[in-house]
Amino acid sequence: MKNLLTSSALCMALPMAAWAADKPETLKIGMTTFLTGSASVFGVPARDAMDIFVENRNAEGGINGVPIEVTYIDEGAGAEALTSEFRRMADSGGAEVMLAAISSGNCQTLAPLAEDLKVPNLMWDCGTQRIFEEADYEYVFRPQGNATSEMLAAVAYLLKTHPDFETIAVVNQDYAWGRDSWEIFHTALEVMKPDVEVVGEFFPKFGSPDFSTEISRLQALRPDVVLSTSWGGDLDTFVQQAFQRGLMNTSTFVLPLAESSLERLGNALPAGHIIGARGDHYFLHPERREDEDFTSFMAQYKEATGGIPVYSVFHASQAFAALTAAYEKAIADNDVDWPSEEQLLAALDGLEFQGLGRKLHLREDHQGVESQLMGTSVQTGEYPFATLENIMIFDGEGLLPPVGEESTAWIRTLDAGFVDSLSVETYEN
Amino acid sequence: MTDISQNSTSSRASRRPSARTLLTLAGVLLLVAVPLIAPTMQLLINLALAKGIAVLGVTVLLRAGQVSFGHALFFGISAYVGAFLVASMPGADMMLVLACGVLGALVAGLLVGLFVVRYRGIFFGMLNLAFSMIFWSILEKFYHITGGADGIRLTRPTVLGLEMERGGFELVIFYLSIALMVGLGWFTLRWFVSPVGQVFQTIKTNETRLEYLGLSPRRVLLSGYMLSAGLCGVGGSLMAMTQGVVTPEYVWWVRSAEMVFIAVLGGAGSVRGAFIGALVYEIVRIYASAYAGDIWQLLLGGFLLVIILFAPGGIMGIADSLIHRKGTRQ
Amino acid sequence: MNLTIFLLALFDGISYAALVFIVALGLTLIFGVMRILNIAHGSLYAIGAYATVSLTGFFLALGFAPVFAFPLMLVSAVLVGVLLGGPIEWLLLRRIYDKPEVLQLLVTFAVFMILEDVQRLVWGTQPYFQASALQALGNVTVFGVTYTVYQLILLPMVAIGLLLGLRFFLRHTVIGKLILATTEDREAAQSIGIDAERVFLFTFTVGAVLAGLGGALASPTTSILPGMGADMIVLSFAVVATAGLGQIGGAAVAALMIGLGRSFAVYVWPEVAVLVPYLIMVLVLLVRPEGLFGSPVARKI
Amino acid sequence: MTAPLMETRDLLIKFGGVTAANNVSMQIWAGQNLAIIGPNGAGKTTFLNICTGWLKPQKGKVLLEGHDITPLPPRKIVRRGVARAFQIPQLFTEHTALENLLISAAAREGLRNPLQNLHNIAQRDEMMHLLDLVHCADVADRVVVELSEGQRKLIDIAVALALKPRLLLMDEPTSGVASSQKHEVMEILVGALAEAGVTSVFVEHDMGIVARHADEVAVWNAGNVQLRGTPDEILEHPDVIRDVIGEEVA
Repeated sequence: MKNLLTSSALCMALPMAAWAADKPETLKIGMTTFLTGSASVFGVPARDAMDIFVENRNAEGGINGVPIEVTYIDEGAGAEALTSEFRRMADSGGAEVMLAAISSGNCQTLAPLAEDLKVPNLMWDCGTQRIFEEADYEYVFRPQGNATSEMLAAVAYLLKTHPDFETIAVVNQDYAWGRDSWEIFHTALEVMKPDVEVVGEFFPKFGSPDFSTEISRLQALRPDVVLSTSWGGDLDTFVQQAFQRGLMNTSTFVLPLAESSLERLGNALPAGHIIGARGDHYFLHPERREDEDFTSFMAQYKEATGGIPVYSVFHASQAFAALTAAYEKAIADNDVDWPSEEQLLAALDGLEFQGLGRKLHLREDHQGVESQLMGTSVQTGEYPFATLENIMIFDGEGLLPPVGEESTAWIRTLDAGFVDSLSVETYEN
Repeated sequence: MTDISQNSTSSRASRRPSARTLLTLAGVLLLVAVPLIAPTMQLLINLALAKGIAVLGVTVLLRAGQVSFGHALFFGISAYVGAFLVASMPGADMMLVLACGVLGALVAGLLVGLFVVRYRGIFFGMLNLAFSMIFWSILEKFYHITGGADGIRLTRPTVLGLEMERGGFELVIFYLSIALMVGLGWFTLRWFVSPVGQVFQTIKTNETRLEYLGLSPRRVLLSGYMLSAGLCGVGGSLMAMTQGVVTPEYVWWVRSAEMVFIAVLGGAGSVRGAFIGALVYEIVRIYASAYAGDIWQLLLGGFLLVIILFAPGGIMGIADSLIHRKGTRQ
Repeated sequence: MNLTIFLLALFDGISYAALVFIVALGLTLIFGVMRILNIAHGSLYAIGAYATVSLTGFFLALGFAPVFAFPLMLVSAVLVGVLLGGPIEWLLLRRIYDKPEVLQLLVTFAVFMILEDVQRLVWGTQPYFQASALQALGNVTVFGVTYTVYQLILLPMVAIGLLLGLRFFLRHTVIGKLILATTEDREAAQSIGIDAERVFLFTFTVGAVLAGLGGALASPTTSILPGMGADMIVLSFAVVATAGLGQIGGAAVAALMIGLGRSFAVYVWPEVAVLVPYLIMVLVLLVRPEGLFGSPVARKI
Repeated sequence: MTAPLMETRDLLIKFGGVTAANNVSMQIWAGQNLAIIGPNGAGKTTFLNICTGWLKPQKGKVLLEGHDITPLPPRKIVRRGVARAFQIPQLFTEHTALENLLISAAAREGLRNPLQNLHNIAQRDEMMHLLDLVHCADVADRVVVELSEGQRKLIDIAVALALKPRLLLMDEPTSGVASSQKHEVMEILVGALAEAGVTSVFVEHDMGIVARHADEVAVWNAGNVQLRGTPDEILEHPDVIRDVIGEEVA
């Protein structure tokens, strides 16, 4: 009880002056991630990575001498606990910037809340495109791509590698991400390959432990292609159970988020399936794997966690890079010790930054333009799990609708020629 | 369902122990002062009060010896009615949202009630659970209508036509919650000792005699069931407006069990116990997860075991024994 | 709804019904004898699954053959029964038999809350997956539909074996008769010298073993996550209430109805699949207020 | 001749082979005080159950002032002025003696004001008087579960009386009452019933009570009304002595 009172007093003392703010003792950041539940296989690596980024940065004196301190909120505690904790941290906890969230559902809840609380919020991992298309935000930014760019890259790669498939079925998680991603993928497919027949649409519960009924159905339907944008524990369970029932020999799986499960799936992911990474995120990134900062982080991460980084780590790196770049830009542009909130927001507009992948920049609608990496799974034996070959990296610009336009409406204006119009680099592995 | 409720009939009509009234008054005044002395606690207490009013609904049923493991159904219905209303009528007023929510809960209470009042004991509890699970499944699966697992946002309603800022709105809804707590608490206390309330409590002891007094036990239970559904509706609506988001979580069976847990923790059958239980529950939940590394369920479970094994009268039971032991009167 | 889909729905339904029955069996046995609906049954189920996955993982790492997973399932089920079931009855439930039903229910709910956190503390939150037992038995193709032997043959056989075994045990062994007598009328049983407390301890432990066994058998078919206990227990309530409380045979029929209802719903109207078990429960109780096999208690005056 | 207050025609009730009532036709006349005697298990309580709608006969009808009330549930029959006291007292065990009566009075008057305290209803004095009538005024504020069997029996009757019925059906009213007080209690009870013009029917085993307080006696045996007449005629009748009283004496 006592320390709560003191921290609220501290919050009163923070003047929100229009000009410069005086340097705070520490830069308090609140970050929501999944620490419990099936999605923790996803949220925990991101937290570990963020700890490393903060540690490295604080070792170099933080931002203009101010050390960074990140507090984590568990998205697994459910929407209610999340909103109250987010509100408490942004309001009385003294957090200057929030990084929320992983789940699209939580992003849709917390974005308006951040706007309400007038706290800058970076949507560091959720992908639903609706947020910026349904309303424009002053305090909310997304330092990564969105469902539209990811799904279009997946469709493009699928059409380039399997131009003549006929039937498709979808097994997506039943919440914002699962529903939105299927709507975009489906619309793109109808426009670019109208003759494809959708033979089954299944939306099992988020965090469902058992997919046997859906797999039985797929066995009966025998689709050429099975799409699943599920991720974390759900994707692991789905692929392992499908592999057991021999479904992976009869259908080609398109798994736009499977990069995050490669290590855990081990040999349960055979060769020949299309794998995505929600951006140009791959621990053997063809263009970045020789760079010094990339390899040193890989070593540091492996030593800290014993595993390879997955795309949530790359997204965490991009959010951290955007955060630090914004503060540095605001400090430089306004020649102050520490930027006020308005100055920070100004710096974030059109910001250019680079995490572990290629360079990115934020458009005027605060949406990040991120390149998309797709590949095909192969069991080379070099690693105890599948790696990627026939890798294609699509440039982010072409995959997003013009600012202010709604995704599915824009996609309906496209045609089969869209796939070849994209600028793409191909790598053997 | 043998006797568990605190024998409130023993505190006869007129001579209510003054010590208890004073303490209650002091408690309410303390709550009223919260936004001034401990603003960070305001949100937490507001949620606890909303939950307390819902728990009061469960306490009403406990007085008839019946336990429902599905009363989160009415809590959730009221919340979702409010959310749909604000979604379709953005400028809706707060009181309208509350009224429509409670109306939705009462209608649901009637429809479900007509069916479940035919049952008693474990079957009554399980059937309520079944209805709440049916509603939960609908909320989870019919994504395009109910927003599925992510639920729906309940944007801030207006207050008497005024578009309120966040801080202002939270103060208004905080004091509305306190007013409803006092009002509904007072009404429930009076209802318990009124003829209709006393007849309702005979469901626990002798339905045969009730039938032979010319009354239908089912209709008597239904009247109490509707009151409990309405109270849960008020709680649900307040919670939804405070949280700003409604999710199927509102109706999950663990939340119904939680309400029974809080009712017994506070003191089964006690009106004050419902609110005190809710406050203790929320405080332990928030601070345990903040400081004890997310084992709040373990702590609360252990706390409940201690209460049931050593102080079945709950917190109010303990409080009463303290009052009487140093009691000044006779 | 061609033949393949019908068969698939049938197989899904049967394998699911077998699993739910094994868990509900323990629940209905405990309720039949002790009039306590054990909410913590769900946690015992989950811990049975976690224990099996840990044990199997440990022994497989030592190089044991996958077939060893089966005896390990029994080991973890017994461990759950003895290490958790026994103490719960002996330390907690024994002190509240005289207390009202709602307090007994809440004690099991408190234990449920405690065990849910204990699971997280011991096994963490990441999903476990250990399907070696299922893989060891391979698949079978019936009328052109491939299904796992484990789910289609082993689970139903275990379920039927448990049903007949328990029925035989209750009707034809001394302890079984003692249990039935205590169920019928506890006071009368005590008056003729039956030590009700030992009967309760034995019954609750057997019920907990069955919960653990349910979890152990389920572990290869699903990934083990926090919260699986809460999902399974609310489903077992539906089975037990539909059958009529304490009705062992009835639980088998109810489990089959709910299992098939749910699996066929997936093919007809997927959104409703989650809803079906509770819809069946409400409809059955509408027609027969004491459950399919429950007997109405006439009120004597 | 006006219709009897309550009449049964050709009642047939079978319980798993046992015929509790075999084509029983019986009349209860307004203002009388009828005792029903007969060996245990002859179906006397079952007869009361049928008359008050708790059980439905396989065949036959129950009429109240000529109206057929056979299909009605007990509560509807009670609303037409029939009240009942039970062999096993049916009371609200967590309420006090006075509250049991107040609840009965409130049920009669209709439960209107949800904010008025039960103890402040208009009928409070009337209920205290009724308690006094059955010698239980001293335990008015004691919870009924703490009272003696006899006191609970009397309160059970008082609760029925509180409904101001036209017909009161009682099942062994004085069993459990100290034998010294039996006659005194019956005296007051019959007096109060007569004063209020209430017809009463009571199942009774104590022949002394029957002789002194019943103005007519019906003998119930093997599911039928064997004999009916004034106490003197019935109590000396050889068959009654053999089947009913003989059984008592031996």
